[in-house]
Amino acid sequence: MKIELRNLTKSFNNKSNTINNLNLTIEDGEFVALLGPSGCGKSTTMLMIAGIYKPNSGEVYFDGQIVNDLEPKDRNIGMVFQSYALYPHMTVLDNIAFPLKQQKVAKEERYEQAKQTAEMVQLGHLLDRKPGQLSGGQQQRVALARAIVKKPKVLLLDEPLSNLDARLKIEMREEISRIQRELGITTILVTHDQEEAMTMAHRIAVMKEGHLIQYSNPMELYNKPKNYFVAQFVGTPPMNFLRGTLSSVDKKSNVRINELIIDVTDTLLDSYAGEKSQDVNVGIRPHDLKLENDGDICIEGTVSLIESIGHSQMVNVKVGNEYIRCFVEPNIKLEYGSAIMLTANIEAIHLFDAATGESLKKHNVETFIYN
Amino acid sequence: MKIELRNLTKSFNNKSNTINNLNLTIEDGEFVALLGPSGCGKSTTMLMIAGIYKPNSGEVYFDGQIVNDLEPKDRNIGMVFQSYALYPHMTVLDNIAFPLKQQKVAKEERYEQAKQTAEMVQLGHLLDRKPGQLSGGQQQRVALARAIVKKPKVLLLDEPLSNLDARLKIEMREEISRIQRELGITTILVTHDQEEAMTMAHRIAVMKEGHLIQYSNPMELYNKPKNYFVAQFVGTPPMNFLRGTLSSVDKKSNVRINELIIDVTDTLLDSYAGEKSQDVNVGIRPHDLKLENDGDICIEGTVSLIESIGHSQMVNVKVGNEYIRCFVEPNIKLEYGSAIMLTANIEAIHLFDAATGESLKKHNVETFIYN
Amino acid sequence: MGTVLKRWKFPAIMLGPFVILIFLFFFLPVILIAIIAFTNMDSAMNWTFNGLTNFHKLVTDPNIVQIIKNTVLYLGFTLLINVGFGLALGILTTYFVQKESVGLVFRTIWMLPRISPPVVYALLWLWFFDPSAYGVLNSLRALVHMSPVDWLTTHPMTAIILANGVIGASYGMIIFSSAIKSIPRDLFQAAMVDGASHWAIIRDIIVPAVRWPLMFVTLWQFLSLLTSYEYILLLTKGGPLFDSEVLALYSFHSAFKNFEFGYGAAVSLVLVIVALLFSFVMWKFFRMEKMLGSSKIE
Amino acid sequence: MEATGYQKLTIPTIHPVSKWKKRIPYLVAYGILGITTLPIILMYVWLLLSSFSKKMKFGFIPTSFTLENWSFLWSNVEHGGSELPSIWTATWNSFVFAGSLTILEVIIGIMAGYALARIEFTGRQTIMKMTLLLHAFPSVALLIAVFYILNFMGLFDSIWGVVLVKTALQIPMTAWIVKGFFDDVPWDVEWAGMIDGCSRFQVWYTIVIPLIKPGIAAISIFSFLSGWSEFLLLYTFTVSDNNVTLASYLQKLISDPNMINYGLLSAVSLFYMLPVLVFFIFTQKSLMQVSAGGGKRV
Amino acid sequence: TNGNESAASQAKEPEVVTIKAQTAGAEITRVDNLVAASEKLNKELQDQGENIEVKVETNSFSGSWDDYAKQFMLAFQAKKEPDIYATGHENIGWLADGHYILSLDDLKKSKEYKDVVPTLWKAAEYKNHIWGALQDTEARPVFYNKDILKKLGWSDEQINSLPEKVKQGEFTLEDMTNLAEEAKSKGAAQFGIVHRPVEGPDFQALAYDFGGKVYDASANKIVFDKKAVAKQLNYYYEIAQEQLIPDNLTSIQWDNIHKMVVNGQTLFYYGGIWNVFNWSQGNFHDQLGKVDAKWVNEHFGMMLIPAAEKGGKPLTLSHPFVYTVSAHTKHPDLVKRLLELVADPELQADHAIKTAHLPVTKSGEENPDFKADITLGNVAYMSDYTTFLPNSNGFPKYSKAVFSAIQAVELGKKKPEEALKDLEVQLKNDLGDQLQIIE
Ligand SMILES: Nc1ncnc2c1ncn2[C@@H]1O[C@H](COP(=O)(O)OP(=O)(O)OP(=O)(O)O)[C@@H](O)[C@H]1O
Ligand SMILES: Nc1ncnc2c1ncn2[C@@H]1O[C@H](COP(=O)(O)OP(=O)(O)OP(=O)(O)O)[C@@H](O)[C@H]1O
Ligand SMILES: [Mg+2]
Ligand SMILES: [Mg+2]
Repeated sequence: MKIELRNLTKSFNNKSNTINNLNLTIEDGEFVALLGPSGCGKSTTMLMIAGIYKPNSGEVYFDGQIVNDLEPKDRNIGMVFQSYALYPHMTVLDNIAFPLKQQKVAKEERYEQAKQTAEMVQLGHLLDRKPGQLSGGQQQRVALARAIVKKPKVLLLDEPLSNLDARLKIEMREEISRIQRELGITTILVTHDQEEAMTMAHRIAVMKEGHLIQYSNPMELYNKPKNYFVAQFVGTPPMNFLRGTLSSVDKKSNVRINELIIDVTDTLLDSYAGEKSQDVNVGIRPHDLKLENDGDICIEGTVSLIESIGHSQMVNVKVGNEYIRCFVEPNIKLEYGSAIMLTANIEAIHLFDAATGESLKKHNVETFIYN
Repeated sequence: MKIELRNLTKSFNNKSNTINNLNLTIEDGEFVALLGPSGCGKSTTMLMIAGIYKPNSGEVYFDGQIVNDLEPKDRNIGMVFQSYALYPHMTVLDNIAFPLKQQKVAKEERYEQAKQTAEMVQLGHLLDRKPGQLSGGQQQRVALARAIVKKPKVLLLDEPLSNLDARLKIEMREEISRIQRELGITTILVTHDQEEAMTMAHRIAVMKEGHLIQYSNPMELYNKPKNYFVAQFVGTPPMNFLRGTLSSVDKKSNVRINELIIDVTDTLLDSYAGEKSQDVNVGIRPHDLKLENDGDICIEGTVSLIESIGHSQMVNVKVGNEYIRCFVEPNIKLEYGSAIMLTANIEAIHLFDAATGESLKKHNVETFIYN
Repeated sequence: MGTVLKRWKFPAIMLGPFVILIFLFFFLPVILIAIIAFTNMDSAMNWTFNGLTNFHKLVTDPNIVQIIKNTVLYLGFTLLINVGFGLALGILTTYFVQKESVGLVFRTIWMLPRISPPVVYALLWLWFFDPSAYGVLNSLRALVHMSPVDWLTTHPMTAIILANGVIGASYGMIIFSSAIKSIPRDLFQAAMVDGASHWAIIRDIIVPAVRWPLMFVTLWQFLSLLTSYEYILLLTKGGPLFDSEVLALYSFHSAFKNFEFGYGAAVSLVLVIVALLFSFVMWKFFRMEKMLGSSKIE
Repeated sequence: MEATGYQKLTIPTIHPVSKWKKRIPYLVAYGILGITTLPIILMYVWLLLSSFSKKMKFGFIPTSFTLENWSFLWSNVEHGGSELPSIWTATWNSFVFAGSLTILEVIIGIMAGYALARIEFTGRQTIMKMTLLLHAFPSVALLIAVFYILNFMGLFDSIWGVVLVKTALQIPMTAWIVKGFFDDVPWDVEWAGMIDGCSRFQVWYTIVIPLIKPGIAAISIFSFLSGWSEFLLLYTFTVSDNNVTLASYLQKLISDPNMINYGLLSAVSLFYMLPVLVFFIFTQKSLMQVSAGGGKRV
Repeated sequence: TNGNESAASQAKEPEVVTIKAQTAGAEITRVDNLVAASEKLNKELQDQGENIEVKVETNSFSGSWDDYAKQFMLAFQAKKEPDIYATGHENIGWLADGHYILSLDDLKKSKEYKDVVPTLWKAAEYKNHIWGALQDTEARPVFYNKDILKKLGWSDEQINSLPEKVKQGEFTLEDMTNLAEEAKSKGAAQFGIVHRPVEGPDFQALAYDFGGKVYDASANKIVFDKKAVAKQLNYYYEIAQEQLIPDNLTSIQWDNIHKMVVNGQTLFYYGGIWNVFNWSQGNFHDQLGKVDAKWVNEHFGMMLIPAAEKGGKPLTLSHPFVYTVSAHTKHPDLVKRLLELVADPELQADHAIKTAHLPVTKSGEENPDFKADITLGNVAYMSDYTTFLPNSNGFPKYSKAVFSAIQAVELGKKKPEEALKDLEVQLKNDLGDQLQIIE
């Protein structure tokens, strides 16, 4: 099912719009992740696609057909609610079998399928429990099983794995991906786990305050954030930013960060026609920083915080008055307050207009073709 | 407040124990994370510490005093419930101010503090809303604010950040850590985000089916898992395992994995007195595998799956009939099906008895001293 | 057109039977009564309009002051017992008594008055207040060597208020305990962790959660009491003299003892106007329109 | 410690509390319940005793045991010179009346209550206000007017006419109570139901209704009770003698104040109360087990 | 041939005419007698060659008289009322005014009703028409306790002649009060006098006794005879002040009244002969439980209400029951014939004996079975001293208001003068121009 949102607007009160003129197209069988800060309107968008909320204006199309007035039950959707929304009076098995019951699947068959799905989410031993007797993660898995059991045309997953432990999460991810692929279900996933979004989704839509900010495939989003907001939002740990000034001397542009001057023409900018110097945010991802001194750019700083996360150390480095984060191999011993030299490849640098937030970096015009 | 759990047992029905003879000591001002698979009894443990569930047997001590019969209200606890449990008829502000009201803080003062805390969780603009009008993440932040507003002696956080976006999560983490540190609040955190547990907690308790499996500081847990369960549970992505056989020839022990023979005496094992050969699981963390061929151990395989996660590529490699995962720099081009050679340091290898799951690796006897 | 039909279909089906029933057997009769109030309909059941005669008669009635005084007393105190004690019972039997079966026993006992036939219930109270030394109250007095008192003659209003209060309290009890049962458990847990004492849980969790039934019971019982007279009729018949006659009983006496249907209707109409005023005040006071939240399915 | 914005903590000390101190609120609660409940228990014990004894010493202590008062159970007893109808016929009739009333009222009530709680349409408030205000009319005052309506519809002297009238008189209450319970049902389960393939109507009856079981317990006990004890309407709007109910059976026992047999009256009253008691306990037991809990509520 | 056939089938199956008859209370002989009468009627019809069979459907209402009246009103509007409606005579007023019933003037002339105790017709008359077929009447005597009088030293002879002395006007109301006082002061009885605790006709008997008038039939107005009512109130005030009656008499339950009387706690009791029947049904006596008529006769005497002044006329009040005929009835002629047949002396006597009432015709009183009844035989003469309540629809309001006034003076809440003044205001208010005041 191809889903199109056109000029969708939704407001809960008359003061402001929660969803603001949203346009989004999801191809048939595509897996899209919705990313955005808490409260930006992801759940609301999902609920509009599901048909629970009616948009104040704009249209929702399924396969080119306008469905604004189609009842949720006729949309053939499976959904995991952020709040699970399990039926408290039904057992786990009945909860999972419920969508099938609505499709008038024969009783035996229905329970058979529900049991299989329950096994899939590793709940086979809890079929007779009521939701109130389950742990948080178990409840969430019931919600997941209920969403997929009827093999819907559209799957809406609102943080379906947030309460699962790391191992289970990976297993569930794989299950979801498998079903999605096998059945070609058009899927929308809201998640705060960026790795999840990156690995599972074909495309990622980044939202902010009800607007769509960027919509592209994971790598493009990661490597070519459209603006400052996307850059700082995508990637864990987030991109480091240093304030700098972009200016042009003899047709050669450079960025000055404190004493550091980085030559940016050709490599980064298409051309910089600016006459006056301009404030910019210079972004470098922590993973792009290396503890060497032979890269394109060398940044000097002092170690201010070291955190061990097992496979490496996360180090906060003070550069001028700003802080940046980088990763260091676990076997390297660092001391608080000691000077440190970090290098990065020039390609790893991102430039954003400090005033508008727009990216200034040259991007090859690549269009993502989904297959 | 020092918290001790002694021989704690809890069961919801007469069939099996949800919590089974649990012993756990949390020092005053310590920050402990509870880790474990979904449904292992983390929330139940928390609720027993809070005094909501009464243990079937065993005692809870606060500062050496038995508190089994102390009412929750007298325990001076702040708690984020996994289900949030916000008061639906109160506004955000009233929800947050509620614990202060119970302490008979004057009205003005109470709202003043509640507002500050709301600001801290970035909800300053939503004070007049009812929980039903908030997004999932906003609700969770209200729950968090409510838990910390009264500056309790004990803070119980049951997945307090699961529904927050990456950026906010980091900020909230920092806030929690700061408050915890400043006020010396004894804190227990349940989380499924291992990075969260690793960076925030002084010690981590790993649970499984109501038992405490390992309780040590994060790095020890990561580097010296006590048994197979902890090893495979801790670390994202999880540790790779290959099946092997441990045997002893001429007082020299070695592990054989397919054709690969790894010499393990001295370096890994204290001494191996086994006469007969023994099945073992050999574990190597994905981050410990390098795409070179000059390490202590070389493993050959074929590339079976490549996933891009931004700052690197996650590669599944088929070794014999098993799969292992490793990370590769994003700029290296790999092809599906091509042969690949991975190396690892001998120190990075973990050995577990295939039958009992116990770790066979020699661990320097280090005791963690909390400061 | 189509969308209008679609929008109204569901509410129309759901509310249809309700509205039709009420319209036919409640609304229309009320209109008829309002008309009858301006007639001198009597046993011959003729509709002869007589203007404001009935109302004139009412205001010049020599007993009306006493009746109104009784009505106010009766209403105020009985309502207090009904709602206050009903809520207390609801909380006691569901929140404090944690064993469901024990709570049920208490609730069942409190239901007894309500499920007794009114005559029998009245009989029990008559026995309680019996003027002879064998009455319950009097035998208690006898224990401390006090002479028996004819309670129903000396304190008719107290007796009526008590008897009605006990019945009404069970009404509140059932509704409140059901509502309390519907509160999710984790709210209590959260409140306990937040340091709430029992009193605070009652005030801040239970009462707000049952505010709709609370408000409803208050308003409904107020109106019920205003228009009820059954137990008064059985206990004291409004007597001695007019000492316990209330407006509703007076309306009943006029209509069905004297067969002055017109006058009876006029008395009820006055009752209704009083009720209207009070309900309006309470509607505002409880801020009821706020409780009609908007739909979250669109 | 003394850092930013946080005032210094007063460190609470934990006292080793005795279990008793913790139990004080519960003891007080039980105390209040016990003391207030005692008079009621006494009253009904008296009723029970007087049904089984020939005479009461001091009107209180039974002197001789007899089953005579209960003989109406196996034979048609004579009272005041004429034979009373069979108690079982009366019981059956009461059961049919109360049963159909309960079913009708609960169904229409929860339909309307849902509409009032959960569906947005213009006139919602007006309906709520109207139904409340109608209650301000004393129902006796309406008898005459209702009679005209029933007569017009040809439903006078029909038991179904009375069922409709009774339903109409009570349905506002039911709808109001039930609305409160619907209000507390989380929206998200309703959403989930719709997505899982239910129409709004199906969601209502498969998902929402089971969640307000305590509310249904409350209203069904009240409607059953009121149907069971209904007397006035049946008495006023039916003339044929073939509809004897328990209430009218009881009326036969007390209609002549010169000839009340108190022993028989007690026995019949107890018999009369029994089915409601059973119904009450049954509904409480089966419907008060709430299944709320689990998940986060929206 | 067709006509013949149908005639033949008609001959086989007569046309059934159903007549519905209703009464209230336990005295179901009132309607059962109609069934018996219908058998006679059917025989008569057969003899006359009419192919009609009358069937009487009976029903007995249980509930208050007010409800009984209300039900008839409603049923009449819905055309579901009974053809024959048996009720107290005082209802004739509103029934006739509301055009509910047919006038039955012919009945007075019929042979069955020829020998009706003459004063009784007054009870069925309203606006110069007869509206009801008299069904029964009763006596409301004053019961006196023989045992107590014995304790006071009366001889059997004296005791048994008391009714006669009353009849002659020798024993006055004042004497009765004094005797009651004596019994009480000497401790022979706990109370001197007991009267009914609730509103009822008895109280008006006292007004009549004091020479008062309650109703002006020609003007169809309720009369407020202030002088008589003042005396009436005074009487109750005095017996209360002197504590001859129990405290709070008007709030005592009926069964306790019966217990007081049967157990000999009071010397006098303003009762009704049907009480004898009541006492045989309920366990009122402390030791004996139910007591039969014979026992009652041994322990109680019955007398008229003594005259207010020496030589004056004693009286009683009765409350005849009548059959009224619905204005909607489809068979007025058959109904009337039925009503004639039901006046059969035997049927009357049967009813009278079973329910402790009096027949309305002389031939009924002459019935040997009736005469043989120890209680009834003794009081049959009272019909000649009887008075009635008015048939006006304003009367219930009057009665209620007077009862309230009596209650007020008995409780000592008001002095008789005050009560009288308030009563006047109340009556004016309640009755308006239906009221006529005699100073
Ligand atoms: N009320 C209950 N009745 C019966 N079993 C229960 C009840 N509550 C929890 N359980 C069971 O107890 C076990 C532990 O539950 P608990 O909520 O402590 O798990 P958890 O570790 O918090 O899991 P999660 O990470 O999924 O939240 C689970 O298997 C759960 O099904
Ligand atoms: N019923 C409501 N009334 C008013 N405002 C609402 C309502 N529901 C949601 N909102 C607001 O709309 C905004 C978007 O909410 P939504 O639930 O879509 O956020 P979200 O993107 O899902 O956030 P999260 O990641 O925290 O779940 C939020 O600011 C929220 O406060
Ligand atoms: Mg959301
Ligand atoms: Mg949990």
